[in-house]
Amino acid sequence: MTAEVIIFFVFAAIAVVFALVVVLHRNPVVGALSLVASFFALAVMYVLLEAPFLAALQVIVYAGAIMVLFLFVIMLLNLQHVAEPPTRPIQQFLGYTSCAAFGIGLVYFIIKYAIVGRPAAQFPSTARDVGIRMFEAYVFPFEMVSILLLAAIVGSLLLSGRTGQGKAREVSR
Amino acid sequence: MPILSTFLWLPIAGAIVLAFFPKAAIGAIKGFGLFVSLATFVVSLGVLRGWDDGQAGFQFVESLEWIPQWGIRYGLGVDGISLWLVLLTTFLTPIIFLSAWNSIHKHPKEYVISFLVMETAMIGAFLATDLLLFYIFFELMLLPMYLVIGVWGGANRIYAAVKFFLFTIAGSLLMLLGIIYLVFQNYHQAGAPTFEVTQLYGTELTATAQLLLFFAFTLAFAIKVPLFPLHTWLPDAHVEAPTGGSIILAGVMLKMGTYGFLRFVLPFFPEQSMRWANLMIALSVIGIVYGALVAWVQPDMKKLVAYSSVSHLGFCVLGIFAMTQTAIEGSILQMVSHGLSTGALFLLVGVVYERRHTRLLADYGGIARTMPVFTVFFVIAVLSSVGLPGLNGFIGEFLILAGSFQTHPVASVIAASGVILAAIYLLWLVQKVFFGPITNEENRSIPDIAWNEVAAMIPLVVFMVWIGVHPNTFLKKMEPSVKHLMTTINGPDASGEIRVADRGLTRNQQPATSNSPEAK
Amino acid sequence: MIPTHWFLILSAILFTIGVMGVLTRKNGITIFMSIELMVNAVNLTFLAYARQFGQTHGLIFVFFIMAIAAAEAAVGLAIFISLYHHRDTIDVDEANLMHW
Amino acid sequence: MLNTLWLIPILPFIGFLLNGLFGKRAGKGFVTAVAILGSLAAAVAGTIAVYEYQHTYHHGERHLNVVYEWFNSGGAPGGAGGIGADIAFQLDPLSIVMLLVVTWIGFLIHLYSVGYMHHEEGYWRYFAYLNLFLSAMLILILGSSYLFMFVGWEGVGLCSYLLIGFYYDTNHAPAAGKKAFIVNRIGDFGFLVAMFLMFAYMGSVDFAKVQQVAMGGGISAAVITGICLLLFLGATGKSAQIPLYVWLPDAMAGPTPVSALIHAATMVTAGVYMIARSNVLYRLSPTAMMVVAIIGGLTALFAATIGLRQFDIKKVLAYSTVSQLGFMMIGVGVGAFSAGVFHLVTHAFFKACLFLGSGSVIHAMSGEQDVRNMGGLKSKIPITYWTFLIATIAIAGFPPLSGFFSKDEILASAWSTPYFPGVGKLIYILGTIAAFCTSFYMYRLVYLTFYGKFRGTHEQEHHLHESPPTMTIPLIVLAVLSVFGGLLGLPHVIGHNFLAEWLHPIIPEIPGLHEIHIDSSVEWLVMGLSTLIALAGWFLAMRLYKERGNASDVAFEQRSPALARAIENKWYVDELYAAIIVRPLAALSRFFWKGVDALIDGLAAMLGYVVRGFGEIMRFFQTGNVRNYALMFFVGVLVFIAFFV
Amino acid sequence: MNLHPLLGDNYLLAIMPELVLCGGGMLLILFDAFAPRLKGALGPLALIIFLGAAWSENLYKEAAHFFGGTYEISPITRLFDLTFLLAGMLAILFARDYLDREGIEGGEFYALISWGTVGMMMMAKGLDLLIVILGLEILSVCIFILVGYHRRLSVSNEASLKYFLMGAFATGFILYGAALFYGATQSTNVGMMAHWFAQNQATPLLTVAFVLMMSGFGFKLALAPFHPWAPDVYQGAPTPVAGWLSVAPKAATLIALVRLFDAMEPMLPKVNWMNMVAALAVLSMIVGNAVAIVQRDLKRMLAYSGIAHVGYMTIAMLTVRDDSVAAVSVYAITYALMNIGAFGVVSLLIKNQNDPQTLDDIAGLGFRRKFYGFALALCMFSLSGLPPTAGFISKFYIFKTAVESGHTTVAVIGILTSIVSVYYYLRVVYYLYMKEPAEGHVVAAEGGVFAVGALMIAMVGILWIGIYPGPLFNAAGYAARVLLQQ
Repeated sequence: MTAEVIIFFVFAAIAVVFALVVVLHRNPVVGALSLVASFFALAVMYVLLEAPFLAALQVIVYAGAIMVLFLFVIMLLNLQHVAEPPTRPIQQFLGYTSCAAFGIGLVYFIIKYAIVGRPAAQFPSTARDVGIRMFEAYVFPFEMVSILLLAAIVGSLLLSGRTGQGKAREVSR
Repeated sequence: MPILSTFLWLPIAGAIVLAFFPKAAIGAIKGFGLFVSLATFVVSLGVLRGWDDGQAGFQFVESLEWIPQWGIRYGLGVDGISLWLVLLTTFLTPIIFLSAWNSIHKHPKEYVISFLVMETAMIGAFLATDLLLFYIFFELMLLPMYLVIGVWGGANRIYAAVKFFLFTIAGSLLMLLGIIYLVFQNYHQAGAPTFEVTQLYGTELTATAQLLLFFAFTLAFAIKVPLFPLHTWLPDAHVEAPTGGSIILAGVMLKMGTYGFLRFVLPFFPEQSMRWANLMIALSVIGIVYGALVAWVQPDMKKLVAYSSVSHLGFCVLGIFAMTQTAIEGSILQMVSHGLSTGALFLLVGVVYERRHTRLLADYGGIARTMPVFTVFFVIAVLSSVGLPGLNGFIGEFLILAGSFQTHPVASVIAASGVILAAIYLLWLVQKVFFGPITNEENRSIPDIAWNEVAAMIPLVVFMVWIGVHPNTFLKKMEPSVKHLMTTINGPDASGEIRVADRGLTRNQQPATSNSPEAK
Repeated sequence: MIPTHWFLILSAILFTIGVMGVLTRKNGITIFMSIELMVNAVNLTFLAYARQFGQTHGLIFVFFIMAIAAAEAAVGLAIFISLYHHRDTIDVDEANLMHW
Repeated sequence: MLNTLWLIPILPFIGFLLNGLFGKRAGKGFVTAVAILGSLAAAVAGTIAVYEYQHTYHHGERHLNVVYEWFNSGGAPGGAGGIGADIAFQLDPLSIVMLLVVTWIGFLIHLYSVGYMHHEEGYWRYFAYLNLFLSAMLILILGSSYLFMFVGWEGVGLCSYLLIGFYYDTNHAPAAGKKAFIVNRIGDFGFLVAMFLMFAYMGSVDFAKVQQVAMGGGISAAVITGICLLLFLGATGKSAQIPLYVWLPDAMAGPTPVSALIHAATMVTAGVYMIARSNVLYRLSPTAMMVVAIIGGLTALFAATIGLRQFDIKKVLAYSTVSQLGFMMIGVGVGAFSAGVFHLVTHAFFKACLFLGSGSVIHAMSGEQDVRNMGGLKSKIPITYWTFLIATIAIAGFPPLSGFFSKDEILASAWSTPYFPGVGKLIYILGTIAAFCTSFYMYRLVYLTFYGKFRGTHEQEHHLHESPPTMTIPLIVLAVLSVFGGLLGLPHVIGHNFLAEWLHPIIPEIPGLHEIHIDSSVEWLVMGLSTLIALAGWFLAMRLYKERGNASDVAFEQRSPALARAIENKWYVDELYAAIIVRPLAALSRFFWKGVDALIDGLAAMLGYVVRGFGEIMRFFQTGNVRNYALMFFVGVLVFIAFFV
Repeated sequence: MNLHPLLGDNYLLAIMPELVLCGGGMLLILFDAFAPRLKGALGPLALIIFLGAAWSENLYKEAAHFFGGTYEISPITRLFDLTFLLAGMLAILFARDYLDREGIEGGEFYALISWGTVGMMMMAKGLDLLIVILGLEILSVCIFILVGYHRRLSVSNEASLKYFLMGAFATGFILYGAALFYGATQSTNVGMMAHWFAQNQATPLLTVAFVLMMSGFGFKLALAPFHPWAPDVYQGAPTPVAGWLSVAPKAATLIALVRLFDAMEPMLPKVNWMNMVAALAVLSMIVGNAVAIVQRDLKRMLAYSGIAHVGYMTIAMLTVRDDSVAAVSVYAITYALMNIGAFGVVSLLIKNQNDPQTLDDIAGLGFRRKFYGFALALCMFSLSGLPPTAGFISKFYIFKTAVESGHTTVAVIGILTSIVSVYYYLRVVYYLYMKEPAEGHVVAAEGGVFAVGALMIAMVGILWIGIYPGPLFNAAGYAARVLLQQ
């Protein structure tokens, strides 16, 4: 029962709990914030996995950038007050049950079949190692990510722009 | 210049040229269509000139690489079995254009084009010596026919067109799978992929495979013929189709089925064919009687003629599955004669429909007085279809019946009763339409048959008489091929004699030395 | 040293929770957040295995997934905004012009 | 001529073509010329051919003139033994007899028609048909094989169809024509199947070959009987025997000369000719012969009884024809083929004469056919009367007119047939009764028509007139023939039977079969008896009708109405057929159409509906709600995991 | 020039098409930004760029690996690249007139299509799950945007929303599957995975991984039961985009799957994974055709028919042989021609794009606008697999392959369902030629030279492949053999 184990369980619990909050709480703002918390917990896990660099990245990119983006949008559309109407019970029921089944099955298989035994001796996960690998074999995808992001930017500019007579042309079947 | 390809592609070429004609120039369009089809006919007659009577196999063979990967070739050839059907096709098309000279007012250009395309497809199906090529033409002819029925058809045309298309396509797609499987098996045995019909003969197959393939092919052709339980698309298609459509449908397209039986089913699956011959014969005999009876109670002329086709095609199938040389020759001849006589009947029904816009027997009566010439032609057509000796119908039916009597006496006798029934329903038609006092005032002033219709009828009549009076012209050319077919079915051992003949009913070759079963 | 499959189990649980969110929530943004949750669970799995094998490129995979997630986030949120422009709501159940 | 035998049928055919194509425009003169020439040419050519035959062949040989191979299939190379036949004509004693009778009577009736049909608008059509008939009939009798004969066989059927339906704008005439054709078709069906059997067991349908094979033995009696009976079915159709006689009375709807030519003299006798032609086969199968004889006897009697009470002058003659055909059938049935043919010839003479006479009467009565409205015409149309009377005496069987000898030979042969002696006697009795009826109804007809006082309307009476010479000359000729025709075949007790000898070669000896021998006592007995019978019939008729006209018919009707009506309505046979055959068949057909076809369509349509319905169901999963899609996706994943793990 | 041994020799030439497209996309955006007045020139420019990319395919012909064996250039990739480019060009040609008419012409549109094409190329060439998934994502992002490109339309927006949510969801599954595969095989490189598969046994966990991944790809392919997004998205998307979307991504996904299946080849006999694929195929064929029958909206109908067609293609993949790969690639090209052609004609119908384009809108079109009518009819014939069109030949190829691989049952089902399909394709022809438009409901169809050109390309292609497919078969067969050798 070392410190590591305790940390693991604590933060695992945090991650799971906040994840549940995200899924169950009616208010998107709360959801977003708890998602941030859950991501923090994950960052800790990364540290436990000997990938401090990635942990830092997790905090910065996810908790820092992406979730802020979420919050920003929520505020922009000021959804913080809208209470979500309850969904159809069938959907709910099927959703929960199937998820339960899926989760249980998955966990079972992992316990049963996922490899066990000592992890590899050393895990080159420093920024240096990453950089070297990144610019050797993965240079091409790395460059292509830029296209991905560019496309994303162009797209979000395009889509989020006001459409003027958008509602005017509203037609429903 | 390879003659087969020439007159195979001539119509399509004509159609393409026609596509650039101005919409308005109706006369030019019709004239050009007629010209092209006539040219096709003339060229196709060249086959007779170079014909080698003695040869059993394909003649004028053309074979080019087409899809080498699969061993598919552009293979054309004509033998005694397909010769007359090809000529029938090229012969009927101009007649259609003639007969429809004034009756097509809606989109005449498209009309002519679709018929030209159809002609190529039909000729191709008869000429193809490559299984896939055959299949392509076999299906290609559906599209124009679908359009012809659907665009220029009668009130209920859509239903008829779709029914026609779905029935046929359902059969032929399953056949496609059969083709694939057959070729694949042959590929395994021969080592090289090929779709050449003649090379596919004698592919060894497991019993079950044979069974399934036999039924895949048979279904496709049986629907096309149409054989008894699958015939219901035919009356609708015929009734709704425009005159030309009906003529082609009855005259040529139905023959695709019987031709398919002869060219593919029998030689591909001889054992199965023998095994199921009784079933097929039973169905065809039922078809003969059933079609005739139903025709008898039809209130609609075209329906009546359509059902009569069911009956007559039954004869062809009977002849084919009786599997004696006589019967098969007879059924080939019967295909041609049926094309002529039923084609003529549809043409004439079309003529009178166009003048009175009704096909109900009840609306007519006594028009022999108002359109005498028309009546003469109609009666001639009826007689040839009834099978009056001296006209075409008789020879085919006689050969079929006499030939099948050798192997299936009972069936042939029942089928022979179809001859009586034919007289019943067709004379009934004649009496109701032409004789008796004129009851309906509109019938007092029907213009008699017009020049173009006469021009269309006369060649038909000429050939009816020709076949009736001197059928040897036609039989002699098909004889070697049919003999060869018989050997393909029975194996070389029993060349003249029929394998199914061990039922005690063998015909002795020399009349002088009579040997009846008892004598043996 | 914590055994790898503990992380795997955790990530499985997180993934499932994410799926549950997608299936049971109406608020588009919440749904999207659940998807992000799923993606992070995947990241955890990748990393756990990478550590197990001592390979760097498992790690790099995670980088790329992060980039992908970012891009998706940008586009997705844009779409939600535009949805809001059209309908004054981001309740995805409202988006039912097209059906059957 | 012999090697151009085919000219004989072609000549009238040319006439048909000319009249058929140009007759309408060319006008009556042209039509008449062509038609008459056509028939005359055939007659002359035929006679020449016969003359040449006499001088080229020993009597009885068969002259064969093969024109070309019609069709032949499935045989050995060269066509030997295949299924098919030649276009070939033959000349032998039997066909010579038929040839002469047909052509010359045909010619006479053409002549007669010129006068009789003069006012018809369809003049050209009529003669075209008539010529066509002539050529078809000639093919029938000159054809050298059953198959080629069948061409003529159906051809004459067609012509009778066309001629019966000559007055096409009436209702009954075309119907009668249709009936004739269809009933004949039923017979032809038998003929066809018989030919199939021949091909199957004898390998040919050529008369000579068939005979040869049959006499060669080795073919089971069953097969031969089958062939014979099927052929006889054909004969019952053509020659109007029970059960297929029903068309002949209706056939009277055609013009009278047609009735004379086709339905009395020539076509209807084709069956008799054909059986005589196949005498070898028949003699090999006594069963078949017995059937033929019995049917013949029954028909003779049955038709005669109907003839007793008909009021349409032509109907009476029609039933008498049926009855006489029955006699011929008896003849060929009991094995006296020459006798059958003999009666065929004489009957051709007097029955043609009678029909033409009736035609002349109808002509005079301006269309009236009902004997109840006639009477007392004796003085008005003397020639017609006398010829009619002579023919009546002939048919009634008074010695020494032709009918007496022929009928008498038949009866005698029936009495002393070696094939089935007992039945033979029975048939003799039937025949005798029939003979009595014949004599009775014929005289009844004469008396009703020519004696008593006129019962028609006034303008009819006013129009009464004797027919033009084109009509009377044939009458006279035929009357003369029916007087002296009997000399052809005098019974051996009196004189010499030319016809029997003439025909002898076509009835070859078959080892183990002894021919009919009529000993003179029987001969005398039969002759005497039938004379008495004829007298009795005449006497009775005279007593009933000479003075009292049709009063006695009326009286009879009052006495036993049911019987009277039954006879008047031909024993309700037509009604019977309609009830047990026609209507059920129609009902069945309707069921097939409305029931079975609809069922098949329904099944096909149902497939379509099933697919469609499935589609409709599936499309409701397409709710348009993205979260349902997500759920579907996820459930799908789960299901697959559950399945495949 | 060679910066690093791992990059491989003249790798720049090898990836020139991608570079051209990327650069071209940016160029288009800039052009639009700086010369807003010359919007009309955008289409042609994009076309030139695509042609340039197609030309640059010839710069590097040998089959080789790059970037440390993560990127493959070979005949098959070239074939598929050309397919993508063809699809893109057709889409652009139709879009040119469409956008012009709808007044939403813009550089982004063409740029996104080019970038999406890049994504597809990566999927086709990537030997590393990383690259495949990255390509998939680039493609997906572009599609999200393109679907929602017609911003005025709420249907367009809704479609993009639906596709986005579902797409992201599915991506999650693909990623998780990839992760699990990685966990088992210790690599994301297809080659190494193949190596592992050859030596080890499958575990249920691996099966789960396969199911997850396959479901994700199944979603991209719109295979039932992962299909429901497709009809909505196609209906809502701008019609040319729908056409492009219904073809190109599926082709890319299929080739990626081919690689995977090829890698798993040694494992497959031991596991029942292919049954899942077969099940997907059968379900798609049945559901697609059955539901298409009851559709009146042309685009939805085409969507369902597309579901069925992917089902057909999947049949051929049940056993990865050179023949089956060739069949798939031939079918992909054919399908691109006929389906984009069909969508293209629909895109010419002038009506409020918020409303569905139903069958009634094309009533009598065949005689009103002969060319468009005939083109649509030809596409329909080809889709229903009637000779002498390409549809027939390629369907024949598929079934031939299936039968030869012993999947006769599936083939039979395929045949039966395609009988059903004939019905609704012919119904289009029926509306084209045999039905008069209802009173006052005559929908005009208008297209400029671009659309006509595109239709010409499609028709000529359809007939050419249908009548003389030999060369194409040669190329495809060769490519497939090369692919499967290494």
